Order: sequence, then structure tokens, then C-alpha cells
Amino acid sequence: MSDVRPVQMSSPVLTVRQVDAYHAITVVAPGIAERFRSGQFVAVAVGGEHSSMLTRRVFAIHEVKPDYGGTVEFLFTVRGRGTAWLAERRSRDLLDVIGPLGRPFPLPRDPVNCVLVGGGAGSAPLFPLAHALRRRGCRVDFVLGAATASRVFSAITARRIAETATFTTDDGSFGTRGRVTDVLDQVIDDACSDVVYACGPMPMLREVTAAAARHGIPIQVSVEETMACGTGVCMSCVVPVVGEDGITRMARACVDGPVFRGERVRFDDVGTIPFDALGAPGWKARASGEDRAREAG
Amino acid sequence: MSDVRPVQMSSPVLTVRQVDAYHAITVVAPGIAERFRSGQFVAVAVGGEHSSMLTRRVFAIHEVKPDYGGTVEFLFTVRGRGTAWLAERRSRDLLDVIGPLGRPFPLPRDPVNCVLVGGGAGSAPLFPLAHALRRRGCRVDFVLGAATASRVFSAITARRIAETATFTTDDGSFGTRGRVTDVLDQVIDDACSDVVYACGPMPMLREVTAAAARHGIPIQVSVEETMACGTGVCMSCVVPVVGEDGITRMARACVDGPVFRGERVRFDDVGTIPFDALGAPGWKARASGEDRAREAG
Amino acid sequence: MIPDLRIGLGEWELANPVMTAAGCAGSGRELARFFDIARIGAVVTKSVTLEPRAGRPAPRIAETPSGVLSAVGLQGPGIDVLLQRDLPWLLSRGARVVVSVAGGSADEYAELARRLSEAPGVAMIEVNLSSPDPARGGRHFVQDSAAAARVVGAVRENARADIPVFAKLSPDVSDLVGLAADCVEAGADGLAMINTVRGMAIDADTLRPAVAGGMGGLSGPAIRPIAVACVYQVHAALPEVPIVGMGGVRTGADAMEFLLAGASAVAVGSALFHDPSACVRVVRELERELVDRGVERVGSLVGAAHRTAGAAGVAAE
Amino acid sequence: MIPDLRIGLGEWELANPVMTAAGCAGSGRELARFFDIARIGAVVTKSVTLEPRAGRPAPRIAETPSGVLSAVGLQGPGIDVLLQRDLPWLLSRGARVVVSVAGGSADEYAELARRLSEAPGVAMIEVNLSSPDPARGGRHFVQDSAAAARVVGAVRENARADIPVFAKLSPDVSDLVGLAADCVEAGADGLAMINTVRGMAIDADTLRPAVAGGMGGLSGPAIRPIAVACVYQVHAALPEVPIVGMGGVRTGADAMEFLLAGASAVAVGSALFHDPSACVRVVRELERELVDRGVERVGSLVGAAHRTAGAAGVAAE
Ligand SMILES: Cc1cc2nc3c(=O)[nH]c(=O)nc-3n(C[C@H](O)[C@H](O)[C@H](O)COP(=O)(O)OP(=O)(O)OC[C@H]3O[C@@H](n4cnc5c(N)ncnc54)[C@H](O)[C@@H]3O)c2cc1C
Ligand SMILES: Cc1cc2nc3c(=O)[nH]c(=O)nc-3n(C[C@H](O)[C@H](O)[C@H](O)COP(=O)(O)OP(=O)(O)OC[C@H]3O[C@@H](n4cnc5c(N)ncnc54)[C@H](O)[C@@H]3O)c2cc1C
Ligand SMILES: Cc1cc2nc3c(=O)[nH]c(=O)nc-3n(C[C@H](O)[C@H](O)[C@H](O)COP(=O)(O)O)c2cc1C
Ligand SMILES: Cc1cc2nc3c(=O)[nH]c(=O)nc-3n(C[C@H](O)[C@H](O)[C@H](O)COP(=O)(O)O)c2cc1C
Ligand code: FES
Ligand code: FES
Repeated sequence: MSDVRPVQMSSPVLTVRQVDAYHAITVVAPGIAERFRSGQFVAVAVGGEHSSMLTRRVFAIHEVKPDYGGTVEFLFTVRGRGTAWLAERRSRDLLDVIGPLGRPFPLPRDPVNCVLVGGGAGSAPLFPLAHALRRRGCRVDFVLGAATASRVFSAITARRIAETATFTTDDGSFGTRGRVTDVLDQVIDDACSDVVYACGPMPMLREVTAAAARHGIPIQVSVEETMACGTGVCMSCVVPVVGEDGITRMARACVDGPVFRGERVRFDDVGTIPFDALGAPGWKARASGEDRAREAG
Repeated sequence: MSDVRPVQMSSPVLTVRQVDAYHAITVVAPGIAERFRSGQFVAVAVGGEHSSMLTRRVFAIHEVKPDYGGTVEFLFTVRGRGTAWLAERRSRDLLDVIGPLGRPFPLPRDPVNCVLVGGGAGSAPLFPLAHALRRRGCRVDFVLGAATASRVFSAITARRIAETATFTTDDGSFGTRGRVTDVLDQVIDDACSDVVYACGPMPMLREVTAAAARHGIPIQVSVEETMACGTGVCMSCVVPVVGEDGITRMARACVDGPVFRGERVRFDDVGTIPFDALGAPGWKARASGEDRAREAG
Repeated sequence: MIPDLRIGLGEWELANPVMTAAGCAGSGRELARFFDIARIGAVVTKSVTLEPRAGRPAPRIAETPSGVLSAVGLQGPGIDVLLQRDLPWLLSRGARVVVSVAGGSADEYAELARRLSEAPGVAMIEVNLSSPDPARGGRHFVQDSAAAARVVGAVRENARADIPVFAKLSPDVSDLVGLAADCVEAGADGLAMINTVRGMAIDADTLRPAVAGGMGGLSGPAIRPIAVACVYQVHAALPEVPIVGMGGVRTGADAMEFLLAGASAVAVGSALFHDPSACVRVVRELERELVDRGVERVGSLVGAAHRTAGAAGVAAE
Repeated sequence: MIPDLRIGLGEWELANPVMTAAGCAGSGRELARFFDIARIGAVVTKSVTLEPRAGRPAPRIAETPSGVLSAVGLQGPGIDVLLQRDLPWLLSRGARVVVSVAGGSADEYAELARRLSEAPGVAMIEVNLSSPDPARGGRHFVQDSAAAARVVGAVRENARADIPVFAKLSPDVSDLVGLAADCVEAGADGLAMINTVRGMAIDADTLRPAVAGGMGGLSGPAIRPIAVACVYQVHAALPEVPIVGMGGVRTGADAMEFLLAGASAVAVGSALFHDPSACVRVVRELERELVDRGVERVGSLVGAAHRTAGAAGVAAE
């Protein structure tokens, strides 16, 4: 759990924009903006005061700005009821927002070469990360993938911030036809990358983690698991993660993550309880209570 | 059940106004406006598409106008969740409205003298009625009561339409201190009223019905019973009403009413099942199936 | 592609799988003002009794989050009026009519079944078992499998052989699957589920229960997960028995959820209070769901979730 | 006037009648980022087991209309970690702590009670009876009054005498009042109700149950009328037994509804997923409700609806 205290606020909507396939909402939320570190997200209540929708919707913070004391922007695509409702908001509406939430991307102490890999909407948190890395003197290279051209995320911004920006689309309508992993090895080699940051769907994160391992460089991934609260109390967002002690625990993506070291996430076992996870039916009590106290969360 | 077919429509809000203690919403609803007869009401869905509120809110139609193909206005006070939500609507929002619903006020064939008695927000349907009566050459006298001055309903309009308009308030802040029934006998005598129309809370309707009986003149009352659908299918809005055959039935205020002949409503038994009502535990099967077929609704 | 919405309920075939739920569609006339009642699978009547019933005093309904709490108490004019007035009218409009019956003893149910069998045009009898049994201090028949089975048996024996008899179950029982099996054993050709869930609301202003008499029945989308679980469990145990699923159906997607759980048809109840055209809208939306998924026959969805799910254990909290 | 929010739960007095519900407040730390956990009546832990538990696979939660369907499966680090890490931390923050316990046999529950009795600061033990009993093929203890009573008896015998023991009941039973009476007979000092209601949702895209394993538990405002009915019925039968009411409490008015039905305190569960500060907000709103009505002591509301209501029969539909 990050030690930054999140805040809950009723935030006025400043702007609602549509950019390609994405909707962008900016809210005035000084308390969230000032605490924000890249990789963190907000949890938004949807449907209004008498809503029948009780769970929160979570979105990576795409940008914070100092205007009006502090604004926060997130981007989203319409998937279900909640995002459909959000897409209908107008400026001056109030949104109930909690943030910043989650473990941020750890930043390197030294000015190393960083490659940032994102898929579709999942790329959003890489942009504030890129800025933070640049401020530390790091080299930033982007690899952004999407299904089709209209889903490629902020190509212009990516080109502006980064040393290089490589794009892939499944249908070849923009950049290279194929997946991010088809170009990643080359980018890592060309840029002499020291570290990988990745965001996107689980299968992509698994592949990117494998690529980082091949190159022997560390990787931080931000995972996307269904979340109902975003604050760590509902236990819905669990992912099997290996701890420093080698024990697998069902870690909550919202407070123990969403950022994890890539090699720690058991991607192949996502959506299951691995038989050897702490407390799984197949798990044998091997350790004393002291060890267990390190349990995730 | 009235033989006018109601329609259900998604109606754009034209204006939302606040008049004294009342909110007035006008929606564009040609189908409802063209079918409307005075005494009828609309049933409005509240809370938006993902609302947790499933039952409809019903409001008397206060005015219809030919603008934009036909507009409908209703007035309301904020009582609970639904009316609070309605009070926040802005123009261009869409409201899901069904109407016109309910049995309208029967109009006299001849140009007789009519006294219209209303309490608070309950007075709304008397205004289109007054216009309809005037168009038939009837004399109209108003008696309007309220708790306090700010709750007196459209005093200026009442004075404009009617021969006389008498007001009462519980606190004496406007017109006569007291209740409508304190002045009604005098008005009936002065205006030589031939018929009474009344709208408002049940206890008031009971008193007004008693006054009409004392004067030996007919009375039509519009009752207010809790409604969940407004269309006759939920059976929530029942009131004990005596039929032409002398048998009491639990009549639905929304389709068999809301307008009933005053002396037919068993006001003292509202909120109960009278022991002699058709099908009540105390009821004896006295009649053949044929009689029962006249059952209300 | 126009998907095939016809569905079999045992021997009986419906043009589409959407019905009204008992007690939520008035006499049929009220809804016919909003849509053509011949266009839906069937109209189910309010549960009819031998004698007229006045029902319970107002307030009868309270709104709860995504639900409706009601205690109407079977108000109705009795079987004579149904046969003389409502049934002929419904038939004249081309509706398929399911008559729901309720009584205070197996004999009363039997008598209702006989009367309905003499009338032409009754497509199905639904046996509402959530009616108090005076012989057991007012507990509902449904709360005692043996009593429920006796009632179902009495209806089956006395109903014309070509009229299917469905037993309507309530979720407020300890062993729903056992109850369902007993009803089928007693002769039920199918099951309708679920009736309302026992509930209560208290009005904070009056400090009294919000519906007269205190307890009411909860319906609406709030109970849909409960209803889907009931349908799923019963279909898993009795896959051959046709089920009419209900409880919170409001959209075509909701209807599909019941079909996937194992219902062959669905009934729309309290959603009609919100939207009197809900039934035809659900038919339309269901058709769209099928088109979007390339499903050609609605029947192919029935019970599909059983084929994709692992063992459906009961979660412990 | 500042109303008196103190309330007695049997021998135990709470500063105010609002707690967290078991399993909905994390370890306490998560919520402590949003409000001072010493300001609410009590913090109730996730049900703790002897050994660590990994719980059930994702997806564990689905949203339903005004409700939440969940199957978390008692994930937790086990009693050792609770005693070494979570309990001391909660106490250091000034919280009153109720520990919820769950096990696979009466012996396991007894062992948990012993361990908790050795630790300082456990204010109450809540016995979660909705845990599968391997000896009966995984049926929950709560589904068999005798098994439930045995577990409650084991906890009461092994817990320190000054720690009240409350039995947590589920609505999915045929005879809730009988179960409640049996638990009290077996030594329960009070009752907590209700646990989640059995439910299921099916994802229309995958055609699979929306939570892994199929069945889940329904919570949230959707079930409030069911919970209020349970509290009302049990309070009517056992007016002396203190009850912690829960199921869909989201506002001060909701809390009041439970008090009126007969609960002495309320717990806030899934509303915390929506609003992590819900507990303190409910305290504040409840205070306002009392002020608005001129009620001086919250205790005077407990069971008030029983005094205004007529006979609370069960409606028949
Ligand atoms: C850490 C994190 C960051 C995210 N950032 C973004 C972003 O920047 N832009 C964006 O478009 N989407 C993002 N998502 C996904 C986003 O949360 C879902 O698209 C959204 O919650 C769907 O809501 P809905 O009401 O439209 O869908 P519904 O299916 O109606 O949602 C029902 C419930 O499931 C949850 N849920 C459904 N899908 C997801 C999902 N993929 N991830 C998490 N919860 C889900 C919802 O939160 C809600 O509680 C992020 C997810 C996570 C976990
Ligand atoms: C024929 C008729 C005409 C009416 N005309 C007007 C009008 O012109 N202006 C006006 O301000 N009010 C009118 N009312 C009352 C109005 O319907 C209620 O004030 C309103 O429904 C309250 O909704 P709520 O969400 O604020 O209250 P809530 O208490 O949250 O409502 C909960 C449920 O109870 C029903 N309900 C609660 N109170 C009433 C009531 N008094 N009458 C009917 N249903 C109720 C609601 O419809 C809803 O289904 C009329 C009522 C009837 C029966
Ligand atoms: C006001 C009301 C009246 C009802 N009357 C009956 C009835 O007469 N017979 C019956 O079997 N079920 C009756 N029911 C139960 C419904 O048929 C249905 O089983 C239940 O409401 C769940 O469906 P829903 O959530 O779509 O409303 C009634 C329900 C309501 C809300
Ligand atoms: C995600 C989740 C986890 C839960 N875990 C437990 C638990 O560990 N022990 C328990 O007794 N009840 C547990 N419950 C039940 C709640 O304590 C509570 O009884 C129920 O959710 C109803 O309250 P609510 O509607 O306020 O959520 C859990 C509920 C949810 C939603
Ligand atoms: S989303 Fe609730 S614990 Fe992570
Ligand atoms: S309000 Fe539903 S029948 Fe009258």
C-alpha cells in the first residue's frame, strides 16, 4: 500500500473531449493532483446519487496540471454502463473521485535509458511517467500498440516527449503491422535500454516481461484486473504475485499494485489460485507465523 | 379506465422554473398535449437510465400549450428522492413521460356555476379545468387553501380566470386564516354554485364532500393515493369506492380515478379494506357472477 | 439474419420467450393501450381465486433500491369474472393466455383447474404456491414440499390433459431443488420461478412498516441474481424440466441471462410498472442480442452457462 | 441538542452504533487513510481462519442492480498474522475490534476462540457460520441449526467470559427464527445478521457465470429489505437478544431503518467499496436524523417499528 494518503472529493468536470476512439475528462481535483505520482489511478463513482451502480470505475491518471489549483485528466473508451455514463458528462457536472490510488512506477535514481511499452488505452499512465523520467535526465523510447489506427494513443505527444516512438497496429493501418513484441527487441537493442515499463492487457505484459528477461533488464508492469473499489477493501482485484521470500500470494492490484516487477507476476496463473500460493488448497504450511506476516497487503 | 390511449415518450424539457414553493417543468410532448383532458396526469420516470428508483412519479397536468407541437406543464414540490431529482433537471434533458392518464373531470353539458376547491399543490389540475369550464360558458369560483402564503397556488391566475377567488392559509399569512371548508359554504351560497370540483388531501376532500352534500349539489373529487405505476397494473393505489350497485370495491385511483364522485368515496375507510367491500374477509357472496363482472376496473 | 425466437415449453410452443409475470399486467387491457398483446409469448393473469378478493389495505407498495416491495394480497374479481370477461377479451385480441391460480386448499385449486378446463383458450395453468394454507396456520403451500406437491397434483389431475401445468416456486425455502423435484413428481409439466422474496421496509417518517401489514414481497432487478441462481440450480438438477424464469427482467440482456441459466422463457413483472411496453421492448432487445452474437435460434442459448461453467460451488464468506 | 449515540450491545457499550461489516474493511489500514477508525462503534475484521487462505480465483466480484455479487472465499493470512500484525495495529489506533472467525469444524472455531482470548483487546467475537462444513459435504454450518449451535457453543465455551460472542446468520435458511433461538440457546450473547444472499450473475459476453465458481453472495442496498425483514422477525421472537443489523446500509436513514426493526447496532459492508468513509458519514447522518426528529437517545429507536406496526403477516401474491 502506497503511503500517500488518497483523498475523496466531489470534483467539478472542467472539460470532456473526444480524441479518436477515446474520451478525455479533466476534473478539478487539487488534492489528487498534488499527491500524484505516475502510474497511479483514480476511482470514480458512476450513475449519480441514486445510481444502481455501486462499484467504482478506475482509470489511470493521464495528466495533472496546476490550473485551478490542480486538475487531473483521465482517458477512457466506452466499454459498459459506467463508461457510457461517463461519456455523457458535461463540464460543471460533479464527479465523485478518489485518488491518487495504487503503487506508482518506481523511478530510477540515475539517468538511464527507459523503454515504455503500452497497448491501447493502457498506455495512458506512460505519459506522465515519460515526463517524470525526462525530468530525471533519462532517455525515453516509446513502443505503442493498438488494434487499429484510431486506437493508437497520443502518437504526437509520444513523438514529442520521446527519443523514438515506434507504433504497431494489428491491422497495419498505422506503424508496423503486428504486436509491440514484434518490434520491442529491436528498440531495446537500438536504444540500449536499461529498464522497461509496460502497461496493457495481461497477455501483452507477459510477452513484454519475457522480452525484458531475454535482454536481462528489469521491468515494471502495470496490470489491469477487474476492480470494484480501488481502495483495497473488496479483495476483487487479486493477481498471483511471488514475494521476496519466494512465496506466491494473491496480491491486490489496487493497493499492492497496479505496478509490480514483471517477473514477480505469475501471468500464466492469472485468473486461478496457483496450487502453491499461500493458503491455497495445495499449499503446505512451511513457514512460521513470522514469515506469513509478510503476506501481501 | 379512460378510453383515450395514453402514450409513452421521451420528452425534452423545455423549461424548469421555480414559482414560490413550487417547481414547474414544461416538456415537449405533442401526443400527450393533444389527448389531454383536465384532471388527467402524467407518470414520470426518475433518476436516469441506471436509476435505482423503479416506480413512476405522478403529477397532475397543470397546463398544455400548442407550442412546439404541444407542451405539457406540471408543478411539484420536493418531497422525496424522485422530486429532488426532478428539481435538478435542466432544459434539453430528456424525461420519460407517460400520459395523459386517469379519468378526467366530467364537464357539465350546460353553462352552470362551478366552484373549484383546491389544497396546495393539489390545486394544479383545477386550472385547465377552469379554462375548460369557462369555454363552456360556466361561472367559475375558486377556493384555494394552503399552509402558508408561499404555498398558495397561482393566486393571480386564479383571480384572472374566475369570477371570485377566495384564499385561506393555516397561518393567516394570505387570505382568510383557516381551512377551505371554513369559507366554502359562503362561496357556494354567494355564487349559487351548481357543482363542486375538488382536489387535495383526503381529509380535505372528505370535508368538501360533506359541504357539497349539505348544499345538495354534486361533487367530483380528484384523490391522491400513493402510486407506483400510474397505468393500472401494480394495484397499489386502491381506494374504497361504492359502485352504482351499492357494492364497495377497491378501485384503482390511477385508472378508475383519480376523479370520482365525492359521495362514492368512503373517505373514512381510506387505508383499510372495509369489511363489506367486494372480496373482503367479511364480504358475503350475495350476487351472481354477473354482478361481480361490474367490478371496478 | 432474423433469429428464430420460437421456443418450446414442454409440448407447448411460444412465438417468443417473453411473457408477463402474474399479477403485474392487470387484466391485460391496461397494457394493450401501449402495445399489441398478441406480439408477446403469452399474457399471464393475476392469480385468480374462486371468490373475489379485496386484497390488502394501502399502502401496498414501497420503492426500494432497484426493487419494489409489495403486498397486494391477491386482489381480484374471482374466477367467474375472469371466465366471463377477462379471458374472452384477451383471446379476442389474439393473446396466448396463461391463467395463474391460487387457493386456500388443494380442493380449491382443483376446482379452479376444472373450471379453466371447461373454458376454451387457456394455454397453460400456472399454480401460484405462495398462497397461505389455512390448515398450517397460514404458512405458504410452497414452504412445505408435501403440501405444495398435493396442490400441484390436484391441479394436474383436474386440468384438461392438453393444458400444461406449471408450478410457481418461491425462493424463500430451504431446499428449492427438492421442492422443484417434488412438484415435477406430482405432475407439474414445468416450473415458473421465482415469486417475490420476503422483505420489509420501514418508513422513517411514520416509524411504521412501509407496506400495511409489515412484510411484503421484494421484486425487481434487485432480486435478479437470486432468481438467476434459483433457475441455474434447478436446471442443473432437472435439465429436462422447462422453466419460466423471472425476477428483475428489464432488458433483453436480462432475459438472455435467464435463458443462459436454464430458463426456456422469461416473465417480466415489476419492470412493467416502470415501462408498460417492457415486454415488447424485451423481445426486440433479445432479438438484437442474438443478432449481435450471431445466434440463430434462441433455443440454443437455453442452459448454455452450464456448458461453460466449472462446478458452481457455493462461495463461503 | 446533541443526541446520545451510545448504545448497549448486551453487556458491551459502543460509542455509536456503526461498525464495519466483516470482510469489507480490509485490515483496517486501508480505511484509516480516509477517516479515524477510532470514531466508529467498532471495526470488524475479515473472518479469520487458523491457517492462511488464498481464497477463490478472479473474477470475484460482479456488479448487479444496487448490489454486489461476490465470491472472495475467505482470503486471509490466518490467525497468527492477525494477532501479530493487524490486531495490535488496530488497537494502537484506538479502534474497538470485533474479530470474525470462520473454520471447518467446531474444534477449529474453538481453537480460534482460545487464541483470541489470550490476546488483549478483542472486544467481541463474531462467529461466521456461513463457512462450509466438510463433514456435511460442504453445506454451510448455518444451514443446519444443530451444526450451527455446536459451533456457537464451542466458541462460547472457549472464549474468555468477558468477551461477548455473536452468531452471524445467513438469510438462506428455512427457519431463521429457529436458527437464531438455537444459537442463543447454545450461548450466543447476540446475533449479527445478515450475511450475503445466495445469487448468481451470468456474463452475456462470455456466457459464463460472472464470478468464478458460479454462485456468489449478494450484498448491498438491493438486499436491504430482505435484511430488515430478518432483523424484524428475529427481534419479534427474541426481543431481549441484541442484534447487529446489516445488509445494504449506505446512509444514516438506512441505519435508522435497522434500528427501528430491532437492531441495536448496524454494520456497513459493501457501501465501503463505493465510499470508503461511509461509516463516519453514516454516524453523522444518523445523528442528523435523530436531531430532525427530536430523538435524544439512539437507544430509544431500537425496535420502535414493532410498537407502531400491526400484526406483521406475510403477504401472499
Ligand atoms: C489500474 C487500472 C487502470 C485503468 N485505466 C484505464 C484507463 O486509463 N482508460 C480506460 O479506458 N480504462 C482503464 N481501465 C479499465 C477501466 O477500469 C474499465 O474499462 C471500466 O471500469 C469499465 O467500466 P464499465 O462500467 O464501462 O464496464 P462494466 O463492465 O459495466 O463494469 C462493471 C464492473 O467491473 C469493473 N471492470 C470492468 N472491466 C474492468 C477492467 N478492464 N478493469 C478494471 N475493472 C473493470 C468496473 O470497474 C465495474 O466495477 C483501467 C483498469 C485498471 C485496473
Ligand atoms: C393523481 C395524483 C396527482 C398528483 N399531482 C401532483 C402535483 O401536481 N404536484 C405535486 O407536487 N405532487 C403531486 N402528486 C404527488 C406526487 O406524486 C408525489 O409527491 C411524488 O410522487 C413523490 O415522489 P418522491 O420521489 O419525491 O417521494 P418518495 O417518497 O421517494 O416516493 C416513493 C414512491 O411513492 C410514491 N408516492 C409518494 N408520495 C406520493 C403521493 N403523495 N402521491 C402519489 N404517489 C406518491 C411515488 O410515486 C414513488 O413511487 C400527485 C399524486 C397523485 C396520486
Ligand atoms: C404487485 C405484484 C403483484 C404480484 N402478484 C402475483 C400474483 O398474483 N401471482 C403470482 O404468482 N405472482 C405475483 N407476483 C410475483 C410476480 O409474478 C413475479 O414472480 C415477481 O414479481 C418477480 O418478478 P419481477 O422481479 O419481474 O417483478 C406479483 C408481484 C408484484 C410486484
Ligand atoms: C466482498 C465481501 C466479503 C465478505 N467477507 C465476509 C467475511 O469474511 N465474513 C463474514 O461474516 N461476512 C462477510 N461478508 C458479508 C458482509 O459482512 C455482510 O454481512 C454482507 O455483505 C451484507 O452487508 P452489506 O450489504 O452492507 O455488504 C462479505 C461481504 C462481501 C461483499
Ligand atoms: S479493487 Fe477492491 S481490493 Fe482492489
Ligand atoms: S398506480 Fe399502479 S395500479 Fe394505480
